[in-house]
Amino acid sequence: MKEITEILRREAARLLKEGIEFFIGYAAGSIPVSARPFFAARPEEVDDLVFNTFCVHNLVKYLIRYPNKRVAVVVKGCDNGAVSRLVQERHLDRTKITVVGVPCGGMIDRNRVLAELPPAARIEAVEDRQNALVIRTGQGEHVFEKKLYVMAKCQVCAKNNPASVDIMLGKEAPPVADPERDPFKEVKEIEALEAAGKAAYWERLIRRCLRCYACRQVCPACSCTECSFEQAVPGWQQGAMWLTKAKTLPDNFHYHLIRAFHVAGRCAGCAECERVCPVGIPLMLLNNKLTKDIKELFGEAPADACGVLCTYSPADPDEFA
Amino acid sequence: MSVSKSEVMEAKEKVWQPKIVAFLCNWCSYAGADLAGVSRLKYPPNVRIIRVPCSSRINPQFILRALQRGADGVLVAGCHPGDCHYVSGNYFTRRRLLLFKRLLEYVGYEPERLKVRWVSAAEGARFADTIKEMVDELAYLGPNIRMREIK
Amino acid sequence: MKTQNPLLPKIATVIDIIRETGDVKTFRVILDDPDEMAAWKHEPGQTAMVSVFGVGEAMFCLASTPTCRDWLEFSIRRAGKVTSALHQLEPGAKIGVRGPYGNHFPYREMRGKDLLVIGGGIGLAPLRPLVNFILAPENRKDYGKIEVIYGARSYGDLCYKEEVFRTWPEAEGVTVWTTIDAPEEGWDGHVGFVPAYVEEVSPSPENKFVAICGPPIMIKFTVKGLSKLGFKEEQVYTTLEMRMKCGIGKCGRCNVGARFVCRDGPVFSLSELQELPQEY
Amino acid sequence: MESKLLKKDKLPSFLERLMESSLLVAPVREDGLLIYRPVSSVSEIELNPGRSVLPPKDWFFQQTEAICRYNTAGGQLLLEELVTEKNAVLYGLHPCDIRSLAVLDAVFLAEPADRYYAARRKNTALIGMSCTAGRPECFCTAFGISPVGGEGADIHLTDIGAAYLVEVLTPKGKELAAKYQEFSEEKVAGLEEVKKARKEAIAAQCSVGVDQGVLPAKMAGVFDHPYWEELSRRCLGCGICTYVCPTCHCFDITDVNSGSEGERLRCWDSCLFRDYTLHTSGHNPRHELYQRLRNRFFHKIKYNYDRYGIEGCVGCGRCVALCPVNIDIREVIATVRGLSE
Amino acid sequence: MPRIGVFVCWCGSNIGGVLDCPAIAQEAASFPGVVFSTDYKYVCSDPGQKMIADAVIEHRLDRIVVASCSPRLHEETFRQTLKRAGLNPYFLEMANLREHCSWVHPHAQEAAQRKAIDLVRRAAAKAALLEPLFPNRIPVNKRCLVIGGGIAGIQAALDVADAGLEVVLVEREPTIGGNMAKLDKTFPTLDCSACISTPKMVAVAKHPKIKLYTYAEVEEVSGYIGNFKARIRQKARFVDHTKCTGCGTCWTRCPSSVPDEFNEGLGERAAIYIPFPQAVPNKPVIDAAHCRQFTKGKCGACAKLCPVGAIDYEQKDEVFEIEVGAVVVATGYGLFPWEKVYGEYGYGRYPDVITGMGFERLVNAAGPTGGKIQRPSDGKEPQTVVFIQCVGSRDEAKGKDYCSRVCCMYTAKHAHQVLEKIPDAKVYVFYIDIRTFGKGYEEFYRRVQDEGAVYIRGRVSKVFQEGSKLVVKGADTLLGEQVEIAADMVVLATGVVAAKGSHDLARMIGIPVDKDGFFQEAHPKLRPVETHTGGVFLAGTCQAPKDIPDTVAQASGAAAKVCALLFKDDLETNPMVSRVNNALCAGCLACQGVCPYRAIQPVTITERLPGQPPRERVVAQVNEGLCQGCGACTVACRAGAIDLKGFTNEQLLAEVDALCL
Repeated sequence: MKEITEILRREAARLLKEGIEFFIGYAAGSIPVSARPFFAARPEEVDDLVFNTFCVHNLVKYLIRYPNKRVAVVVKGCDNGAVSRLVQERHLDRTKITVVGVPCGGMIDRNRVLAELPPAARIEAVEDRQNALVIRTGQGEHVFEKKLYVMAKCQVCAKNNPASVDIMLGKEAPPVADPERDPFKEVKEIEALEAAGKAAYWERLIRRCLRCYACRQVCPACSCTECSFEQAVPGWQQGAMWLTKAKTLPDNFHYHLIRAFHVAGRCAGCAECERVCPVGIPLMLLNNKLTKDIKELFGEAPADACGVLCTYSPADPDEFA
Repeated sequence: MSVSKSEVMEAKEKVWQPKIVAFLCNWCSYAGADLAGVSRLKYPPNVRIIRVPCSSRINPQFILRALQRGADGVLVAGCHPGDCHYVSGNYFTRRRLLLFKRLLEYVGYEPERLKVRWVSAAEGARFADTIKEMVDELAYLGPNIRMREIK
Repeated sequence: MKTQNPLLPKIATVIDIIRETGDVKTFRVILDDPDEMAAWKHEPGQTAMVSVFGVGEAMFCLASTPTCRDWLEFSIRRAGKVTSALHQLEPGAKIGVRGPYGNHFPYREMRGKDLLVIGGGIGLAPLRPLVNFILAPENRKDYGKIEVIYGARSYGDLCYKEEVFRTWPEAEGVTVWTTIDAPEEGWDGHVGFVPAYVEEVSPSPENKFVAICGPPIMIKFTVKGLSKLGFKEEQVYTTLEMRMKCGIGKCGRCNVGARFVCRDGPVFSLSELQELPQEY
Repeated sequence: MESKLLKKDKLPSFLERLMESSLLVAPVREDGLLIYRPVSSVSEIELNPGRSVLPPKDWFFQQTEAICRYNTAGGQLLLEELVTEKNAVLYGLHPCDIRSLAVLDAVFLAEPADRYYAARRKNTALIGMSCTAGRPECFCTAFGISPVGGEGADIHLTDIGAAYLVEVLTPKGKELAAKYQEFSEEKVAGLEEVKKARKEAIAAQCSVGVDQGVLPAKMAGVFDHPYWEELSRRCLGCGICTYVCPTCHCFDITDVNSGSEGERLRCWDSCLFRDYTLHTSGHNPRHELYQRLRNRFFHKIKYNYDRYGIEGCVGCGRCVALCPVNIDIREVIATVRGLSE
Repeated sequence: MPRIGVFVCWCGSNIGGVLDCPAIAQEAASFPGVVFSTDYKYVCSDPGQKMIADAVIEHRLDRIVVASCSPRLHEETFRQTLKRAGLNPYFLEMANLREHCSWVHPHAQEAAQRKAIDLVRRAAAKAALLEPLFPNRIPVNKRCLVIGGGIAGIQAALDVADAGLEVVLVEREPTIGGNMAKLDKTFPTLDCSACISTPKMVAVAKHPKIKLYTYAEVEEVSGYIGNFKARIRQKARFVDHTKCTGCGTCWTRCPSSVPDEFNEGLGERAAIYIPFPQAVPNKPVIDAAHCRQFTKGKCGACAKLCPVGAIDYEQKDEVFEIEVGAVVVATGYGLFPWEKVYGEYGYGRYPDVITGMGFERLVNAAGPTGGKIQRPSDGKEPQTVVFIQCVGSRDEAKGKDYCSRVCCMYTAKHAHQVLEKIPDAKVYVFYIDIRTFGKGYEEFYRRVQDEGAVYIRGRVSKVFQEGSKLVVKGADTLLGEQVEIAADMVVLATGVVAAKGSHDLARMIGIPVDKDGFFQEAHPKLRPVETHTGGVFLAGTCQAPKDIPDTVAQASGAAAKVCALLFKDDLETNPMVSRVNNALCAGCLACQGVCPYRAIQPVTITERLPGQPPRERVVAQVNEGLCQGCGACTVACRAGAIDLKGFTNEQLLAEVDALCL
């Protein structure tokens, strides 16, 4: 990690000298076991850049804000899919952006680590050793074996070294995924439930949604200029038309089902939606369900098609005959 | 409150009857439903038809809205694949609804709540049978209460 | 006697609709409950929330003079969802009204002084009650002369023609200048933009208050002109518009700095505005 | 003020007693999330709660509340006011959340008072609870809040080991206490020391220094500083910080129809959403994200103080803990101090 | 609110006999926006329509709901009523109380009554949101493109041109005439194919209204009905036809010889050639693939010999664009490639197993043998000829399950020709069924049997060489016995398949093909010459196998359709098309991908938000001429930036809500 950070700063400084607008990377967070997105605009700012096992954020979404600027962005393997998607959907001019790839050994699931610290323990230091994360609190040292505490997405990650980037930093990271683990395990568990059981499961979770729209704001596939659920277009009542600001069970469901459906076949699996949710709704269980079904039903979408729902094959399965 | 509202209310309280909202494409299925009428085929009066130019016009949000606002079941019907009046519309419908139906079932809707059928302009009987079939299934399932605010 | 609920509108009836311009109608409204109607009091410049149930609620300035106790008037330009719905109404329609809200023109401080009223298009609406309030027999003696400079895109876009062209000019101590942006058939009056016209008329700043309202761009340039003419910021009052939901300083969205336009506004003097961030 | 003792094992029976006469709203853990909601049995309750994910404000200022029901059939208009009046006891509020109610009171009880908030406030008794430890994100002391102070609660509990110190602070508190006889009146020596010690322990964690009343003045000077734009670059523009904030009170009002009937709803809104200040004309006074973000911090730290004489932040640290991109109001405060120097 | 009027029709007892129409009308009066409602015996009758018109005036109605029969029946009627009443015709919404209610629920009157009320509520809810729609008028380019110069293309071109319209005829081969030009005689009348087709070919060449491009291909078709653009590639002939006199010196003296595709490879031609003596144009092209000048870089014989110096080895392909108002696709057919799949017939290894088309050339006086029937192997006259039908037709095993329609008859004709030209020859025909659907066909078939042709019902299981003979093994399913025939020649009735390249052409023009690769007509019964793409018509075997008279008939039908279209000065477009809200459009063009009519294209706009600097960005734009109003794009658009006029999201949601009360 150390050396990656070093190379990262060097590259960032170089690119900034070459005149890019921003170098979008990570800096240390202000709370324990965290990092934060960081926009380096001047060479002298690059010393704040870091890369470590807390850099969970997918920075690609930020690029949409600078359609015509030369910007560099740090991507992990799981963030990378978003780049091609956004280029494909004409939100990005690939020639203007510099994609800086970092090898990823898996990102720590902050919540799970903190949850296992003794209640009210005061964190004094956090140390990142090769395979372990060591947290010293008033009650002593707590050692977390990384591969047990990486985020769920990392445990099934097949692409922890981003492909087709402009600059690749450091040496390839070994695969983090546990080959035994079925990426759709949880989805299948829910599929196995009775209808009533499924409903009970989801209603409890979805009722909790605050409609803060963090999942949408962070999602690189949510690239509409105006979300259909909240269109701030004068005289245009579309947003209010589909659903209201009211936090009701039907509207919450409407929001989440359609959000998932809108990113169907476009979700790159960065799982940011799930990470940012303040009330812990497992949104990837919706996204993965669609990903799984698309695989089973249609296979891969042709590269030219704007997503799997913008194309078809006469040979698609026909359950409706 | 308007007269019919209360009538419908009473009716609901007396004997619950499944309500089906059907989206039919103008060229095949709506014509098929017309043919069922012209042929005087009897089927249960539980279905309410909304006409769309092509099944590919049916936004999954319409279906969800119907299920959340009071429909016990939703029927989507269009031309048979390959016969779409608009060349390829129903192929897209098929993709979208294959996925969306699975999604609905995943969050707890019974499979019978959403039915998709290809009904050609010549298949008046198929339309009538589809409605009969749905009404039986839904009657067995009982009222749809999923994802509604239980006041 | 149940506790007041400020968010619960009073049921009202539209008794008359006057078409002012192509996209402006004046709605004459009475509250259905006679006691509430009798109890209703507002001051020149104040606003109220008008509801079309099923569509929504929006804030409008009261265009009727406080001295009229028989009805309320709102002049409304068709723009968004609520206003469009209002424009579809017909006399007899039921709507909701709550208010009055906000502050008002400092008519007490204005006593004994002259008044310069500058309006553009629908911008005359909040100024109209001020003028009519002063012209009311019981108040007229307390004030000096009134100058009105009023303009719009075309003759068709001038509101309150009856007052602008007859009642006010005929009233004693009142001078009205009107102008339209571009020349047109049958208009022999002045042609040109309001700011320019103000400088042309060049009213004296002596012992005078100014109330100005209209499109932001018009206000911007008129204010420049006024300072040229020697007007001080504290002499000049205008009204702000913000998106509002509650009207009682709770929903948050209409804040400019620490001020809520719905409560502390809509009327501000230029000197007050100087203190506020340019977020309006 | 009278103070009593409540043996820890007696707490459940005390709460049960309260539930006999009124609805009990208490901290409950759902999938690891601590939230406040009405409970049907004491067993559901987290008796010694930490900081909840969502503040208890939702009980007084519901995220979605029906203002009235209307019916416009046949060109008529029928309105029906919808206000809920029911007695409740809110258990387990920490000092920061208790203070947040004072902030909300300033807004909602100011004339003309908000009917819905007022009704719930009037009918709800508050049982506060001193903090036993601070969280990494806590900084209530920055606003002069004592982590063991009960000011604002009707009854306030402080864990002193085997028992709770019970401070009965208001007449409403007296009523509640009266319902329950098992309080022991014995005096325990050195209670004040215990509290003081704990207060200092927690205060020590609160990295943000105390300079009440000074900050608002300092804010004034930094409005136009580029800092806000820089800060906003990583902001997602989501509503988390506003929705988990115990003092945010913005709302929207919308009509929801079904045929000729419908309900007028009041729903939480967020000043970070783009349509929040959008005019019908298309003009948006705070079109840029940095304007909206700046407005929020100014509201918390300055505007609210200017208007009501009380800061809009209580240092609960929820936004710090939950912001997905780690925008930290403590840093903002520190930076403002720096910039204004 | 708009002012809605509701008119409930009894349709005599059709509706009134089951539903209580006055009650429905009374009920409707309470729906939002409804200011007037009534019932009437026959709303579609003149007095009924007058009642609507009067009500519009009397009650200042601006939206009309007619609750009667299916809109598919009377929507247009009532739109006209509204027009006459001074309303926008699209301010109409119908509730289908007859086909969808009274006729199907006579047994459940109470429930049917409730349903009817719901249906009217739905209609009123949509009516309240109806917007005025205005059809556009687009000009029509009065020129027609005919693709394919076979008999279908020729007939269509001549009919359209004779009607006084300009025609551009494009043919891929060096000559027009197509397959018909290869045929010797035509069944059942036995008149010579060339004799009846060549005059038409010449007529085309001479017609002042027809511009003929042979040896040319259509590379792209864009635009829409009335306004197509077509890009055409004129392949290099290396012969300047303006100079060439067609004297023939060159092709008689050309040193290289090539199997002659016009003669089905049974003969040879030179590298510079005309396909056949009556070719139109009657001037040669150089087949660069086989010309020594091109392959070896030296020769130049033709250039040296040409008296007018018309040879131009430097000639390049020319590409140019034309604008037309209508397109007739007449690209004809191909023959089933039997060699690939019919192992039992020897995969084409035996020279004396030929196809029906080959036989046509053999018996043709202009053919390689000057009309004598000789076996390709040794030139001997065959004494025993076996015909095998349904080779690549009605044979699922070989992937073709349809009937090619013409094989039975041309085989009968061939049998007749053998018996006629070779005294006491033996002719056997293996068949599955004999289909003689046409005028005089059955008689001809009987005649051939009387002439001695032996018809054996059954498939041939194997053909193999034995000495100079071809042994044909098969079954006679009528006698239920194996048959084995030692034949001198075997003729396969190969089936008719879609012409090569027709898939690409379909994609290029934007018309669908059926499962067999033939172009899909708009309706199998009632719109057999139209396609789903307005302004594009089909003629001949490119739509399905058919014989000459059917082909010519369809060609004239297509021509009539073209005339009906091009005689209009402009067209009214369907106003129920998609529209884009630029403010919402993110420019991802998901919509473009689902549009079957290529009606959506990206455009760059300059966006001006109040108080913001103008900014350029790409959004989707709908071509109203191309858009057919299916609405597929509205669902593809996640932002809801595309909406369909007449079926807007808002309207459809209102309908859902109205039904779910």
